[in-house]
Amino acid sequence: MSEPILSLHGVSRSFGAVEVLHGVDIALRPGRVHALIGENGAGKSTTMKIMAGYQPATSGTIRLDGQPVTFADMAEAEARGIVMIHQEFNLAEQLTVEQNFFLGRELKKGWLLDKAGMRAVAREYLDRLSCAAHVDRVVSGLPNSDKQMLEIARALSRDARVLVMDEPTAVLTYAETDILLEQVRALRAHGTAILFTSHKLDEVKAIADDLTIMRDGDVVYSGPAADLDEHQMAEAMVGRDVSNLFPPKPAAPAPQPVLEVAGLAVPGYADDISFTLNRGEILGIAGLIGSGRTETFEGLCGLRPHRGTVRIHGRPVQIRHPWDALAYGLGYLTEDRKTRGLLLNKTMRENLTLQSLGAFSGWMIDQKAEEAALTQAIGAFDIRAGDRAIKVGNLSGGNQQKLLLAKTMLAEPDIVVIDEPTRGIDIGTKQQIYDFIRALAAQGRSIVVISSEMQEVIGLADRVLVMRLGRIAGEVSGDRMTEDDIVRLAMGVEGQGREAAPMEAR
Amino acid sequence: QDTKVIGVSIPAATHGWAGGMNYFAQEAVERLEATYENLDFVLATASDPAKQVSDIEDMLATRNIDALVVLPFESEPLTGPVQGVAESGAWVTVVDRGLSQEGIEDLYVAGDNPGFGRVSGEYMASKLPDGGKIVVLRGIPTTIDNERVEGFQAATEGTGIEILAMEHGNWNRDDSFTVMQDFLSKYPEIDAVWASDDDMAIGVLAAIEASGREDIQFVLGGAGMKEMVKRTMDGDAMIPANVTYPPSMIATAIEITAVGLVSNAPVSGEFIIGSVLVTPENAGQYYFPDSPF
Amino acid sequence: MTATQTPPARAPRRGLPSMTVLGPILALLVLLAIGMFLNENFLSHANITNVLARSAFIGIIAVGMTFVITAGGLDLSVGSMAAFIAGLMILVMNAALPALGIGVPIILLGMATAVAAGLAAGFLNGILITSLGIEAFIVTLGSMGIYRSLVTWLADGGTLSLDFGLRTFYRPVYYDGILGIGWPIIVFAVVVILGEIAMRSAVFGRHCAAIGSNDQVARYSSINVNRVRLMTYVFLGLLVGVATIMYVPRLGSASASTGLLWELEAIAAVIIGGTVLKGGFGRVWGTVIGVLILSLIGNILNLTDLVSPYLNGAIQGAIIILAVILQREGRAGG
Amino acid sequence: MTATQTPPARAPRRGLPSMTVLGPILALLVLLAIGMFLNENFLSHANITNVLARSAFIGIIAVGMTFVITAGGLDLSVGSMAAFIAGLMILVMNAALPALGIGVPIILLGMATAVAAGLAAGFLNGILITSLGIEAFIVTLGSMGIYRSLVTWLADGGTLSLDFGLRTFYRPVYYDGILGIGWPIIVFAVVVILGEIAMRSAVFGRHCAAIGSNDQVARYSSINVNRVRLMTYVFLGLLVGVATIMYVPRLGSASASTGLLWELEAIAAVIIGGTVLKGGFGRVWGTVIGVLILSLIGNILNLTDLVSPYLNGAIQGAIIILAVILQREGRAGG
Ligand SMILES: Nc1ncnc2c1ncn2[C@@H]1O[C@H](COP(=O)(O)OP(=O)(O)OP(=O)(O)O)[C@@H](O)[C@H]1O
Ligand SMILES: Nc1ncnc2c1ncn2[C@@H]1O[C@H](COP(=O)(O)OP(=O)(O)OP(=O)(O)O)[C@@H](O)[C@H]1O
Ligand SMILES: [Mg+2]
Ligand SMILES: [Mg+2]
Repeated sequence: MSEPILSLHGVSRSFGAVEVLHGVDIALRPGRVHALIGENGAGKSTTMKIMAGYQPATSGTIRLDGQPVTFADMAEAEARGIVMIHQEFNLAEQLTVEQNFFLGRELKKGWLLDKAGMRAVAREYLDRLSCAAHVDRVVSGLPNSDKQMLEIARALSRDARVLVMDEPTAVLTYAETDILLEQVRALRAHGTAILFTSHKLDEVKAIADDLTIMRDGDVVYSGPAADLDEHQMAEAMVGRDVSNLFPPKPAAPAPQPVLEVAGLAVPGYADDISFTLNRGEILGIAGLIGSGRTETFEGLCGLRPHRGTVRIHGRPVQIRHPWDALAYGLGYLTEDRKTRGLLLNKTMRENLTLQSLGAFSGWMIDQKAEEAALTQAIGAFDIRAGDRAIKVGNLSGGNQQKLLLAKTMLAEPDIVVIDEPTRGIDIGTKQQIYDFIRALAAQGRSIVVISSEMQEVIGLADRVLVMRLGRIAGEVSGDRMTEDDIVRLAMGVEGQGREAAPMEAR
Repeated sequence: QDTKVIGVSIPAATHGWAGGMNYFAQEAVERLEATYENLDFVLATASDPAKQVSDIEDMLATRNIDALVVLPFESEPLTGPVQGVAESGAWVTVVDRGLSQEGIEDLYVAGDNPGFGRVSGEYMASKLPDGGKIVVLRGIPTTIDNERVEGFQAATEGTGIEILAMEHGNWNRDDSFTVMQDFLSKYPEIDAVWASDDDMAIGVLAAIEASGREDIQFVLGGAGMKEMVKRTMDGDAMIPANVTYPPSMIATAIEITAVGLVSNAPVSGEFIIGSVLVTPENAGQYYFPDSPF
Repeated sequence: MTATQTPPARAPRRGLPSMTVLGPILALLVLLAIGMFLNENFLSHANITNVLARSAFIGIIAVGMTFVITAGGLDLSVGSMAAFIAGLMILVMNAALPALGIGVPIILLGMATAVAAGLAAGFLNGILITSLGIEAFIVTLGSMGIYRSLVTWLADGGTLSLDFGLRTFYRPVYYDGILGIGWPIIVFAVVVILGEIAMRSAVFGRHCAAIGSNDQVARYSSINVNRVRLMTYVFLGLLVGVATIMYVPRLGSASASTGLLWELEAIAAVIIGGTVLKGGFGRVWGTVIGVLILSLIGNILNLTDLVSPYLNGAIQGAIIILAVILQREGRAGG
Repeated sequence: MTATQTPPARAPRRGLPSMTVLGPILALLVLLAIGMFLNENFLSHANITNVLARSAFIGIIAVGMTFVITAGGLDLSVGSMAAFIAGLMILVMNAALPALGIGVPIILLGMATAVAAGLAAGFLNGILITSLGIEAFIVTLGSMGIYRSLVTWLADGGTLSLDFGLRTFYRPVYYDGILGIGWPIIVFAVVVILGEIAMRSAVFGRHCAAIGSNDQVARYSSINVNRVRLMTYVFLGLLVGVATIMYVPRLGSASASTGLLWELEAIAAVIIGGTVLKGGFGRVWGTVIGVLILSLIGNILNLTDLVSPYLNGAIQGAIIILAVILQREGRAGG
């Protein structure tokens, strides 16, 4: 095997008194894809940041081409050919796609910017990823997947010797993921060393040459990826068997409508949405990215202007504002935890109770009760944080997602819409979350799950609505709840669904 | 003999006249401290009435003043606190602006604001015997400014002088420059300008000069800034006169108070420092080349 | 679900408080030491009372400003608003004098006027900022000009004065108190305590911090962002009214120069106290320290004649910067 | 799945410019129409020249302020800084007069002094803000007090005046020009054009916006955040120096009241022009419109006698708010 380009030897890292990495060894080789997997909070992102110079190691050595190095900052690492794509978006929201693409290394024509040139180059790289986002659009208006594609395009354009990618596929669809993996293969062929994390083990299986598995800051497996199958990987990560990912579905009780929606329209995004949600039911919402699922339900929950009639428990209701929704027992969990879900510079306690402060306060907020609720949530959602007083922005991505779930559930909504419940969540926790959602339904709550992961919708939901171009394309349930049927509805190719073939591999 | 402390409380140097007054106050304090070993001075400048009240409270609470010389920012708000000082047994000298209650101060060294306006108005009327169109620049909106303008209006009433417009130039060169430029755009014919203050007169003159207009016969400022008095003395036709309002009145007040305190023969009563018309004939008397103002 | 290694419910480190907490207090102590060194009367009851009482106006306003800034807003109009309310209060009381005579009712009328005008003014600022979505800086810069003009106009360019008899009757509200503690100090203390509780332990304070930190997240957490934001301005308006109630008996008048630059002083106090200008984090007790630091600088400069009075502003500016450096330096270290 | 259902790549709408662009221009046009309606001399060459020339000081400074604000900063000290630089310039020129005599060299010396002092003052502000990490509001509030004090002290409370002969020689720099266009207008125009290019088409402007939008991201993109931020303050200081070079020949003097409240006016102009106060987006041409709107309001109020001069400030405030409402209303609609 070729010599490693970049390697860590016995690297440890502490934040304050908490050590999160305990002597990690990892080596990246040219022309190979190295996958790094592990539970949420295992230390994957931290490892990657150390390799790319974003954070210093507390102890241990980093070797580049066999020589020990210390990077003063990421600029230095980048100058040595190491480029990283962050788990968190690393974009200036008020700037345009092109401005972000070239941020920090703008092309110039004499004294001035070569805008035409930069537009063309940005366009070229985005096209390579089949990303249609316009180069003059302001980034804050882009969907998450386009933001991720922009980050990837930016990294690709840097001619890296080592490319480090932290969960690049978390917000991508299968199709986009395929495009990305295509690019990764091309880079590999070109001799680039690639480090890659994902909680989607099928991707890991499909692309990785080498594999490192981490648990609680330790490396527990290191070797060729081919030696383990997905089950073994999951087991090595979680330390227990996770073969039954989805809880069993109970027999459907007599339908008892809780939420009735008729003719809901969210101008510009969705029209003529009608459906009924029953007590104790989990309703899945499937559809392609951009099919308007998020907007529909944000409209329903009063977060966007909308029209249409909504009945809750048979009573017609007007939901103009998010607090109206909550008053009717309707909760919404956003797909965008960073900018809409959590206050990143506040503690877990403050975030957890933000939506349900009323329940924790008479005249004053009962901080003891809050702490108790946090303890409860940490247990129930398996939130792993070194320190309870940690700022939420310093939690690992998956643990943020768990906290967001806990926050939404703390308001005890009767009806809850969960948009992309398991983005960035490890497989062990996924199983726990699915159990949790099913348990909620069993308690008599009604749940809508919007998800871009086909298996999640099928495995979890009692019934699936498929959306296409802002309308409901159809409903599937029982035996018809198959990937094939859903894809046909989502793509509007009823009856001639062979295009959906690539999915079957999953 | 133990040391006596005199507190001096004046408004901060936010415009030309106040700047001159600040200069004279500091100069008097330095001179008197050097002359009388047993005198100590506390000088505080205030940017608004509330700050001035605080200054006086501090002097009373921490410096045990035996006398206070105060040039009130405004009469009303200062009346109570100065009364407090008087009740504590200290000597009180009030300068320029009277308090709103009579009989508080031991000594009153007064400027004459209505008189300032009246003298200006009378001069204006005498220079324009056949009447004429004038524009007026006012100071910062305050009682002082109101008194001056009222005096001026009273003196010009029925003389054929038409006041085209009045705007606030805030005793500021830049503001008066801007206002005058706009007056010049607005009125095709202006016979004279009452700038009511020499700082404002400077701005007005610059605006007129830049416009190249010939119709304005003269500009009447006020307060006796040395450059302006010099030009009157030299017979500059644009600045034929000035009206005094000497910022040095503060020094006079401090001096009388100090002498009174030291000699144990206090001089009480009222000194009115009237506003005098300065013309080329008598300008020499009012020209102090060493003054900063 | 499986039990996991829950970290012990550790409170934020108990040991030494950090420099962001110690910083402003330290700066205050240094100033106190300097004051004591320069003048033996510095710690006299009279001087301490004076300093505290005169801090009360800015202090009461700054408490309100803490909430506005914490919620990501700003209010430049408070100084002019105070001047306007004072003018209005004086006009109303003078006008009612023939009907009501001197007595408690007319004072109550004046107070009610101030409170009502404060609430209305705060509401106006707030509604423009929240409903029309205009930058707070612009709205309050505009209303700053408007109130300042209005008071000049009400006073006809001069000074509005409370009837003398009335003033004598009203005077004790500033100058008296209970147990030797002046009313302004008592009111200030009450406002601070309520403010600290509201900021730290009430839903309102939590919501302000959430909105200032990220208003999208607040909205998605079902917080009525516009209402909370509006409330901060209304609350500030109310406190400006309260401050004015204390201010009028002190000076008995209002003019165009009343409350000049109070807005800058209040904002500076808030920031010296450790509240973040861009919002998201605020502390009321810090603001109190900020206010005291600013008042003490003025007081100490009056205690001595070390420097030319022309340079007072420079000393003041330098101390403000130093006080904050002390705090930040610590932060970098700790 | 194989395909995503992305809508066709939507460009930011090209058709009609949005209200955020039209808003300030519309407000300006409305003001021009009002001016024309109220006074026939409004559009005279003399009046237009006057308004433009007097806008130049604030305008030149506001261009610099646009960069500072875009990068997420703020500078309250510019007005005092201008006063201080003017004072220093006058002192230096007067002192050099015996040696150099009246002529071009002494003017150049004065200009060099102003530029150097501006750069130094901007550098000082910037270094305190970036290296020590102190809130820009506090640093510049402090230096505002310091410069204002220093000029009062230099002038001994009064006014510093340029030697009369020297002033006569220097005067044309404000009053003359080429082809009937005054020098201040020409310099202003050049500064605006360079500023617009720097903001729109140079790396610097882009980096300012990036830092103001999210300085963490900027840092991760290998931008030297502190250096860019420092540069904005240095650049602003330089422009304050340039503005002062134009200012001194106008009246030949400087005092404690020179440049009073210029900072507020400059910031207001920047924000009226559509730059975001919290940073991340700025436009220089908008600032120019903002400056012109502010100057025109004063000009129009002087040209008419519709309202009591006491109420000028109120009208001014109301128009500022209205100008911005115009712009935001459009945004809400579009
Ligand atoms: N700046 C920080 N301060 C304190 N703790 C931190 C900081 N950054 C990371 N941590 C902690 O380090 C641990 C490892 O985090 P890391 O982000 O590396 O996990 P991860 O493996 O990437 O998890 P995920 O799959 O959820 O992204 C977590 O417990 C996290 O809370
Ligand atoms: N290529 C694009 N160009 C412009 N706007 C787009 C593009 N793709 C999506 N959008 C918009 O971005 C927003 C985000 O849509 P989003 O992808 O979240 O829809 P969705 O159906 O909820 O899908 P998902 O929940 O899987 O993300 C929508 O307003 C959508 O119209
Ligand atoms: Mg991670
Ligand atoms: Mg979505």
